[in-house]
Amino acid sequence: MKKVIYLDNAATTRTAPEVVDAMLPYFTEYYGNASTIYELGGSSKKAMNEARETIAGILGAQENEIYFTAGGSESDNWALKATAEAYRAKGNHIITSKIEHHAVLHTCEYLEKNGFEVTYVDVDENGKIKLGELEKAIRPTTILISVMFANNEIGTIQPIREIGEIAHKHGILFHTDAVQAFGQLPINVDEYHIDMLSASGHKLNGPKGIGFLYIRKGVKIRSFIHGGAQERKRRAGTENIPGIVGFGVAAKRAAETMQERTAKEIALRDHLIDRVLKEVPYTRLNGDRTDRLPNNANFSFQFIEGESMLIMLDMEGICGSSGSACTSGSLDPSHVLLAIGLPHEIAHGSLRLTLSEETTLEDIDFVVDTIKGIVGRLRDMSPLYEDFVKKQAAK
Amino acid sequence: MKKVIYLDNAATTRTAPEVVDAMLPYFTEYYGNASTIYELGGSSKKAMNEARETIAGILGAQENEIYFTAGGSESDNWALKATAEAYRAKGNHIITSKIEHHAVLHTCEYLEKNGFEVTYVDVDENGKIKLGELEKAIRPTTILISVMFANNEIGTIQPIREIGEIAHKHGILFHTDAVQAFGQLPINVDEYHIDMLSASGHKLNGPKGIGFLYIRKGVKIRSFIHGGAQERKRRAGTENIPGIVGFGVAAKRAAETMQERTAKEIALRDHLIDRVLKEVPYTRLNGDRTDRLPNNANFSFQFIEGESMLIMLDMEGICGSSGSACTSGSLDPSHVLLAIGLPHEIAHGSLRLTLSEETTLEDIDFVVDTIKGIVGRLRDMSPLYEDFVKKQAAK
Amino acid sequence: MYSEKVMDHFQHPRNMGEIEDASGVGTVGNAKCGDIMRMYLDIDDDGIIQDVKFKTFGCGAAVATSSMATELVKGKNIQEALQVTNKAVMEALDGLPPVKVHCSLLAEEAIHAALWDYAEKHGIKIEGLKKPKSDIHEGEEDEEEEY
Ligand SMILES: Cc1ncc(COP(=O)(O)O)c(C=O)c1O
Ligand SMILES: Cc1ncc(COP(=O)(O)O)c(C=O)c1O
Ligand code: FES
Ligand code: FES
Repeated sequence: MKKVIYLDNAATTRTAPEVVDAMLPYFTEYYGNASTIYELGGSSKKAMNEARETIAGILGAQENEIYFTAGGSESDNWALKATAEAYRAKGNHIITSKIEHHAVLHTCEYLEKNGFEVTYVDVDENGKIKLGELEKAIRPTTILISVMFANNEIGTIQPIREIGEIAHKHGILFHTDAVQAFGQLPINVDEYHIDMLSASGHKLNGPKGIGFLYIRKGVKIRSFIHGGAQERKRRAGTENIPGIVGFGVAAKRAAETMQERTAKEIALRDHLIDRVLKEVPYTRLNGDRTDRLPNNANFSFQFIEGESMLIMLDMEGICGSSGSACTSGSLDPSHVLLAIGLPHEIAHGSLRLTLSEETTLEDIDFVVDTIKGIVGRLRDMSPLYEDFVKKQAAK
Repeated sequence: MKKVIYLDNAATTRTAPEVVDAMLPYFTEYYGNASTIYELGGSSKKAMNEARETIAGILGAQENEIYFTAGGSESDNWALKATAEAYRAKGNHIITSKIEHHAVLHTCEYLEKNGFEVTYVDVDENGKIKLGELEKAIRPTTILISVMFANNEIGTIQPIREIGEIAHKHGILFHTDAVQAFGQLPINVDEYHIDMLSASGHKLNGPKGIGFLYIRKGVKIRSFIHGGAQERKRRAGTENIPGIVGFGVAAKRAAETMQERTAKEIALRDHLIDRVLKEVPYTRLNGDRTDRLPNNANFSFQFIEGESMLIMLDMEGICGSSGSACTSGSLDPSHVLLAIGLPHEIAHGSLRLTLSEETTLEDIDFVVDTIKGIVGRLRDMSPLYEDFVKKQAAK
Repeated sequence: MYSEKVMDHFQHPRNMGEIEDASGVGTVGNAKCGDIMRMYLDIDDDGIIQDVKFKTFGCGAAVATSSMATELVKGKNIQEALQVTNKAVMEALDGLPPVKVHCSLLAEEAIHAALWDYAEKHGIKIEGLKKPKSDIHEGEEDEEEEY
């Protein structure tokens, strides 16, 4: 088999073998329902509580503020819809940013159809939210500010503490989608004034289909999934014990290795960025140069289209992703790239490479060399490039 | 370690080792996101589609009518809330039964708080829905009938085909919570006139945290979890590939072994029921004697309380469950046992034993012998039994 | 879920049974969960509780608290027995899960009911003893805050 260089860790990660090992006994041995009183269920409950403690510890939160869900999307939907419902008497206005994940944006659109008003605050050319605009958007009816911790496409890290301060100064709840940040960046819910926080297991070498929503004690949102009394009556459904256990181990692992791992990733990422910008002409880096996720690089290569690039990279064993219309279901280029001001045709030629702890310097060098060849071939094929070259020549 | 006799398979089941084996490669090897275009994601997508085909095949449905969720509770919430929303223009009335799972009942209560009207139809003393009452409850504004396929506590199987016929005769959508029935009973969505059906992986030796909602083509409900374009844009969230693969294998296994397995379970169940009713005085069987889940037995032992019984059984290595108030979070005895007409104190002394393919005749005989001893000891301790004995003596 | 002490008292309940011609018998029911407890006291002429027995229809916590309560009142005088509160019983059992706090009230109330019965039978008044309710409603555990 061809060697695969997997650089799509923002999409999903490899479940760490020790995470899988930790999960295994809970499938076939300690499979009891955690809500039962016999001993078999007791083991499940204990394991679940351990995971909850681990995660709470990492965030500086209380155990009973962590509610397990089926993933980041559910957490985002829950946070937004249930807050909207619970605080409707107070107001119907929500503030978010233009570059949120669809789990937040489409939920906001849904809320707009149901009588809520949403302000989508602009970001600057590096993808940072405009704090002045954010504060100006606040109305007496604003009940929630939801801004992601770090962006999944361009990696930009938001000034979360400042946003939290603004929210709390005005007595507004603050939710952050930390699906990309949890396990990658240090987060403390008190320091950052966070009232709700979404995370997802599979982004940090944990299993898919498990996430959590942190809900600060006192925030009065209720259930999103109604039914049994699980998760302190706030999230019904038989607990996914193997998933929860796996998430716990992955979170612990991510927190313990964070410093060393991200330092290594940052070095490799910077090497990747430097080489690409230097060696591939007509290329730009998207996202903030320094306030960015340790493992994220996002380029736009002028005159070429993302999906073609991805397929060619795949043929060389390299997995990446693109904000190109052609690769998503929607046919619109990434809303994030448009929001930072890229014209359509440049947004089209974007490539996101997201590293993992397994990425090596050789991988990166091989990837850069490969990109150079592919970009060259695609430009030769591109009528836009032809026009450009002719125009240049005419000068 | 003491031998454990696990008779709580209605709560959750042991994940079958071959199910776990099938899942494993999708954690660490084919871990790619199914929505990507590179090959690693392709393997995930293929595996997911296979599971979808398997499940659709079992139900006589189309592949593109199966939507994966995080479990039975999410499926129930989705079916009810999204139907209510989509068909609100047509009407605001929903019909269900008094003995539904809380995932349906609490969702209905939520809808009642949001402008919907819900009729909770009665059941008879065996837990069968009163069809006449059901049909009489229909109004011009009725948009949905939701009745469970089989009850999780007392095992009673509902006349689903007849309910489906009534629903469709009146142009009303029909949803069934088949969380207990899927994999245990033959189901065909066309024959039974089912428009939506909920199921959950962990009830049939599949993994926890995965379920599906069957939605008949043409039913116009939209998303419950908004965000990415997964599941044909109807259910956002990175797909839980290992979970989906495991569910597929479990479903296939359950369908293939259904006839033989349930015949064996029925024989053991009947032996259990016969011995208990014969050998333990002042005991009744709850639920229909014949139209009941192959693996379900549910007894009420007069004068004693369920939780005490469960703890004593646990000390002998037997895992069961109870409809007693004391074991649930809610302190009210099971709504199902009350709905079939049991007085509070008798509902209290209920014991549910649910078998699996691994249950043996020796297990059952040991369980019956143990129950006899425990019931005796608890009655000696019971002031209610004392009163009863004194009253008998006075006669 | 339960502490070792609770499990021990559940498995080996102390003083379970009846006392014939007891000096006082009290039966109380917990309206919250429908459980019932009966306490028998044998009190001598000096007002010392010489013997005590119980019967309980209830959960593991109810059985364990009845058992512990009988141990705590045995050999005590009436005033001392009145000091055996549900809190004292719970502490002696190394605590109960929050949803089970109400169960311990059964024990306290059953003692009070038996003492009341004793007082009535003997035409005396016990300082600090109020007529027990047959249904207990207090002792709501810390419910999840209703947000
Ligand atoms: C009939 C019924 N419906 C729904 C559910 C909820 O399923 P889950 O716990 O997988 O969310 C269950 C089991 O808990 C059930 O038995
Ligand atoms: C920023 C962000 N939010 C939310 C999600 C949704 O998470 P999940 O796919 O686990 O539901 C993702 C990833 O897909 C993400 O990157
Ligand atoms: S030309 Fe095929 S999607 Fe863009
Ligand atoms: S006394 Fe009923 S729950 Fe304990």
